[in-house]
Amino acid sequence: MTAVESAVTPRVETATPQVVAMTYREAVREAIRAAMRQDSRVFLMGEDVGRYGGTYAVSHGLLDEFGPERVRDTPLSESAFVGMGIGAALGGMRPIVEVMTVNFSLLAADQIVNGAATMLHMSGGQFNVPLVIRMATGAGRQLAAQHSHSLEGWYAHIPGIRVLAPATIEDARGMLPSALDDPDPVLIFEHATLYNIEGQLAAGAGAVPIDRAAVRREGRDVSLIAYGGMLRTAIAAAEQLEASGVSAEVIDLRVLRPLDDDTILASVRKTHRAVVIDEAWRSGSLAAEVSARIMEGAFYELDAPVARVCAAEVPIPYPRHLEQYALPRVETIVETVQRMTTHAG
Amino acid sequence: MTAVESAVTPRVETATPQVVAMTYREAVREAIRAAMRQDSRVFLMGEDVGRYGGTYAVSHGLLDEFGPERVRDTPLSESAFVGMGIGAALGGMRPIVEVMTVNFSLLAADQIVNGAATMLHMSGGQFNVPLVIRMATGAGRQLAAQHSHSLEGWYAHIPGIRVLAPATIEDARGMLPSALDDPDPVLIFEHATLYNIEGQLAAGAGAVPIDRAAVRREGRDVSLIAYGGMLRTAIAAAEQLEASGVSAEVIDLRVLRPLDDDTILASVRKTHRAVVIDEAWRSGSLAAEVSARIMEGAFYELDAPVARVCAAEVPIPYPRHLEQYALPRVETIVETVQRMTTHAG
Amino acid sequence: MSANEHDLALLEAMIRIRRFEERCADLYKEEKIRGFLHLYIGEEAIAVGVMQALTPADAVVSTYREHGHALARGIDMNRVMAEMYGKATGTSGGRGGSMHLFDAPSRFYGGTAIVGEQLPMAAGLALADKMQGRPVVTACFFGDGAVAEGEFHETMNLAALWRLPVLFCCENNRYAMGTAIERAQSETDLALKAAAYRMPAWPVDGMDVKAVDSAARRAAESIRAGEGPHFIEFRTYRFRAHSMFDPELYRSKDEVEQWRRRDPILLFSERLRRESALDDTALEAIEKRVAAEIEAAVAFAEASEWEPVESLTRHVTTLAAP
Amino acid sequence: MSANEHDLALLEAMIRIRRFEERCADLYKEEKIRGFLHLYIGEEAIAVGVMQALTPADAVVSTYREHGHALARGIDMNRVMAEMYGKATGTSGGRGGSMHLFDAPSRFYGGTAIVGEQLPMAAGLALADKMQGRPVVTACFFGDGAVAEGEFHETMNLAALWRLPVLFCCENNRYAMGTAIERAQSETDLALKAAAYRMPAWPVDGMDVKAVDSAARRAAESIRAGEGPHFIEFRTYRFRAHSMFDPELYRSKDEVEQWRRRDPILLFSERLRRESALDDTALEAIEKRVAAEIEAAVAFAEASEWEPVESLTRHVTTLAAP
Ligand SMILES: Cc1ncc(C[n+]2csc(CCOP(=O)(O)OP(=O)(O)O)c2C)c(N)n1
Ligand SMILES: Cc1ncc(C[n+]2csc(CCOP(=O)(O)OP(=O)(O)O)c2C)c(N)n1
Ligand SMILES: [Mg+2]
Ligand SMILES: [Mg+2]
Repeated sequence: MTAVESAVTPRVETATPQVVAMTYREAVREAIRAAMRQDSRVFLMGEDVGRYGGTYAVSHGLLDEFGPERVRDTPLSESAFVGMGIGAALGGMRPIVEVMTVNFSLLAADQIVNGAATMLHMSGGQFNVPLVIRMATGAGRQLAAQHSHSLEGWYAHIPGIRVLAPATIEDARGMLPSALDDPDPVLIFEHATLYNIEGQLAAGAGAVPIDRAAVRREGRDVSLIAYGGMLRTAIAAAEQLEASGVSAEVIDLRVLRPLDDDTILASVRKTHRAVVIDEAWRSGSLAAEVSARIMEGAFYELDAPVARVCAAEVPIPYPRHLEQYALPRVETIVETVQRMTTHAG
Repeated sequence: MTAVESAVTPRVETATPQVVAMTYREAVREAIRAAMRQDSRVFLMGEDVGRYGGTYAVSHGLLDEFGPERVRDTPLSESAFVGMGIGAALGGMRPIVEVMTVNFSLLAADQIVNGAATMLHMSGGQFNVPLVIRMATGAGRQLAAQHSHSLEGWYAHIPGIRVLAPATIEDARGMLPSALDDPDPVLIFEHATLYNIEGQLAAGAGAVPIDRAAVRREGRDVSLIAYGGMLRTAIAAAEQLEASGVSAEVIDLRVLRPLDDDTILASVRKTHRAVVIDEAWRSGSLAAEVSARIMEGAFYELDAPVARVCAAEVPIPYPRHLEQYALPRVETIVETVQRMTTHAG
Repeated sequence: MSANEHDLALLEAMIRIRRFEERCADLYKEEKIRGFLHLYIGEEAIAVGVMQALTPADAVVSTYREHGHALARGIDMNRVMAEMYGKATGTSGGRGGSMHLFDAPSRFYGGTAIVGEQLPMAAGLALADKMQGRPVVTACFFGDGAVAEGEFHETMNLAALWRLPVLFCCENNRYAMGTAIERAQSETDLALKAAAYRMPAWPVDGMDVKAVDSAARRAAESIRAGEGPHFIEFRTYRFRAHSMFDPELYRSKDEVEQWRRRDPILLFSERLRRESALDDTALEAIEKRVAAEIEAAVAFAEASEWEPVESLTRHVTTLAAP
Repeated sequence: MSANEHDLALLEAMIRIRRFEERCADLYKEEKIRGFLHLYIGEEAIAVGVMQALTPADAVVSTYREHGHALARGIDMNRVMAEMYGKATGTSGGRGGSMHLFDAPSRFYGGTAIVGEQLPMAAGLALADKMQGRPVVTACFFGDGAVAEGEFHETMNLAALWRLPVLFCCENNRYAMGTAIERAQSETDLALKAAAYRMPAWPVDGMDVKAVDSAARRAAESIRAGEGPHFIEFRTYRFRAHSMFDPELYRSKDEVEQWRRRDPILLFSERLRRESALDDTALEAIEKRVAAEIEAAVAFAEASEWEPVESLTRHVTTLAAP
């Protein structure tokens, strides 16, 4: 199942000489292109990354520029090509493996969890695996139960890998080069509804740090903690809350493993209230981990219990109204905050 | 990788006329045997369940009694034989699929998560999947990084399946028949270190409820919440605490999905303190979910933040001293409790 | 029914699927159908031909490109169309959509969106039938792309090893999304690959509905006779894009044109005309019946209710939701 | 070295592995070695023969039954024994144990405990070599049981499709734990299965070290010449239990006895005696050297330190632990 919303090449309408307007999709493509131009060890491998132009058109044009040796279309063999990414990384290359979507990564789960994540430790530090795996994640496009998972929280449970969730144009452009510099396996989750968002990017923008969360919006009364596709929802909720006189701070986790406790706890110590927003199912979500860490690190700072706004615990249904109802919504976040803030008595 | 600690057939030294002494292994075997005798739709399928006698000798003797049609040795094809379990269940059978250990279930993760768990909902309620999947789980036997996972928390994240963790002889004997009566998929996680434990079982013991947690030990000062292989550790800690004057209640979760909030919260409302013990890695563990639920359901009842005692975030190493150090220990639990109880000022 | 009537029925069944999907493509542009939509246009002869060999007791397992299989299996077009819309009256109560058509009465087990995932399930259905002594066949449809997946290998081996009554119907349309079979398979003769598992396997012209029909009958008979699984590679071509999003950068208009000359509906109606078993009036009658049925299906879908949001968590589990 | 010297070296290499593992079995009973222990006894000719075809630049990938491969590859026996103990001086710093021997200098990539998992990694190593223009071979060892896994299928196809320099060494000892190959494979001729992926594949007597040696050389040469992957099915037998826990209910003592008559060490030493290339004194000398090396290895392991618990989380990530 696939969606080439647009196969356009990067538009560089310069807003100001220093700034470039581009989509999230183009930012990821630029990141891959720049890395492949800089380092001959970098190559892209996955289903339909070449001739098709990438399921989400991310790799459109790269085959023409770099050729089939470095932009490798694979058969439908998730376990094998992810495992080959491990081997290629061990062999001195810097593979970027694209698993079309997280839904299909289940077929490669063994290679990631028992393979990539354990190698360095099992070998007593001899063999690190500089592998980057990109996948699209998330719901919201009426793709139903088998194509709407948000399983990045699963992978964030596994020691030995780093898990990233770029939610902005800057991070879409900057996380990949940093991931390629990481000597260990890095998973990058790109929310499928973000590819079309547009934004401004500094002309020379490049690598960004991949160890810290970010405060996307300052606030006093409550901390809204989100990542990936939910960041926009959290910001929208913060804006609505503003109107009703509640000042919400918005934290973008960015790095799902290792979690940046400092940024999370600093915000909660300031606002004394937190709502964690996660598109995954509530039970066993990453939101639970964040809530537990706030419990452990800032319990005595809390004016109210940390709340979670997650997806309903149901395989995501096809019809738009049911799907939207199953996912975290701005209204739900706003209501949750209003219930917990003194303002909304 | 396999361990037939003993291939003995059930000893029925009647302690009292009403009570039978048996091991956890024998209890599971009896559960399978009784189900197969009662219901011709029930059959056992998995790697080495037949001629070999079961990796953990659980199915020893069943091939002789029921023959190769109903005790089916499979090739090493986890994805296929789990998926065939789904099909056989849809076709009117009641398959018990044995995945040798949870470590290998990663190869069948797609069939469980995208297949078994979604079928009923995707089909609008037409096709339920009465499939039972048993697997050994856990560390503690020096089997190193690829054979020591505790991933039951992962599966507890998935709507559409029930997840069980028998920690006692009664549950080893009684959860399987209840799981077979469940019209939907049920995963049963048997901790590999439990197979040799001995206990008394009421002669006629059979099905047990699979929707509630259990209070294994009454206490006043703190709730120790555990499941599976960690229950014994929690009870041992409770006994040590008793000596130092701390009265610990021990909750056995038993059912990892859906979690029994009532029992958990009732205990916390009584003790006002909780420590969640989980053999899985801390980040994204089921312990995080339990902590988050207590935050949401009993925040104002808490005298101290809920604490977690989990495995260190490291692929489990081979040497005994490192493995034991990586896993939750009685001392750690006791210290954690002492830090949080007034008694230990 | 007479041979001639049978032939006309085959033709009508193919036209019915073709027109239904052409309408679906329009409805997609009108945003009545959303999500993914994978058209079967060009491959109709396979679904129609294979279904001739099946009885109501047999089981069918398919992919996300399954509208043709569902209609050929006899599922009410109203309910199929309602499912495309996501209405409560759909085959799956609207929850599944285009990729997840299910129908218990006709033993139609979907509608899977994970390539290759349905193969083990099909083998399991066959195992259940075998263990319960039912002389039925499970027909499992999948594409050439699925052949590269590990689950294909594991299932072929187990099905052959346990001699399960499965009819493996490989719809080789030469592409997996944008990846041509030559770029995906070291051995592009898929029947040869299947034979390596020690099961009867042969290629058939998937553009010739009669060839499909007779091959499927031959295989089904042999399966019912206890000869174990059979594999047929149906050689066909996808006339439309992989899905509604596909810009088709990976193949030439010319290649598509070549194949369109082998359109199964075109070939078969020409043949029937040659045999003067078909004339314009007969064809018009077919088109009229089909058009009317599609109109009715659209009207039914339009008039149908949405599932209320209150029942979102229904069917997560059979008993109380977790 | 002369042909005769080479033969004696082969014999000594096999005896060295045999005696090492016999000692490991004793050490297991003494609880010096814990966890799982899978002995290679009976299969030594394969590891020894194949390694003759490899250069130091080549890569080796193996299973949990890899002591023989590690020793034959030339990894210091002291460090192998220390790893069996779990000592800090072991090949993997003690963290891996018997199933996870690793050695960067000899490009020995383990030591995997998940059946079949190593196949894609081996293909990936070969891909890296090919992309970097290194004329080297990756030898990948796996058992007959692994052939049923989906990863076998996916890897064979990709390796053949991309013509990767992999030598697939299938150690067919006729059992996967307790499951005889007849109960696991619809096609028990594994070379035939491999050939279906369009790669050169043939069976070799795995009990004849010379046959293994020459087959491996032939394959390695052809791989270096750019002929793509090759598959060799080495027909062998496991004399001991699958692991130290296995009660061996699934096979008869008699069957095992039959195979013991084809003990690769027995066969080869008899042959060398016939060719009067070996006599008692020469054999005693070998046994003495081997015994001394093993004694030293045990002493080394015994004397070695344990990794301190403080460094538990070292090597989880290369940079600071999460
Ligand atoms: C496991 C998995 N990987 C990738 C995809 C994305 N995808 C959907 S259809 C498809 C191509 C399948 O090709 P084929 O099996 O030949 O069937 P066709 O679409 O040609 O009918 C791909 C790659 C998927 N749905 N599942
Ligand atoms: C994926 C997976 N499934 C099951 C196991 C348990 N197991 C370990 S070895 C083995 C048998 C493997 O047989 P084979 O590949 O022939 O190798 P051999 O042990 O005979 O050398 C099994 C089933 C495992 N380690 N990994
Ligand atoms: Mg295709
Ligand atoms: Mg074997």
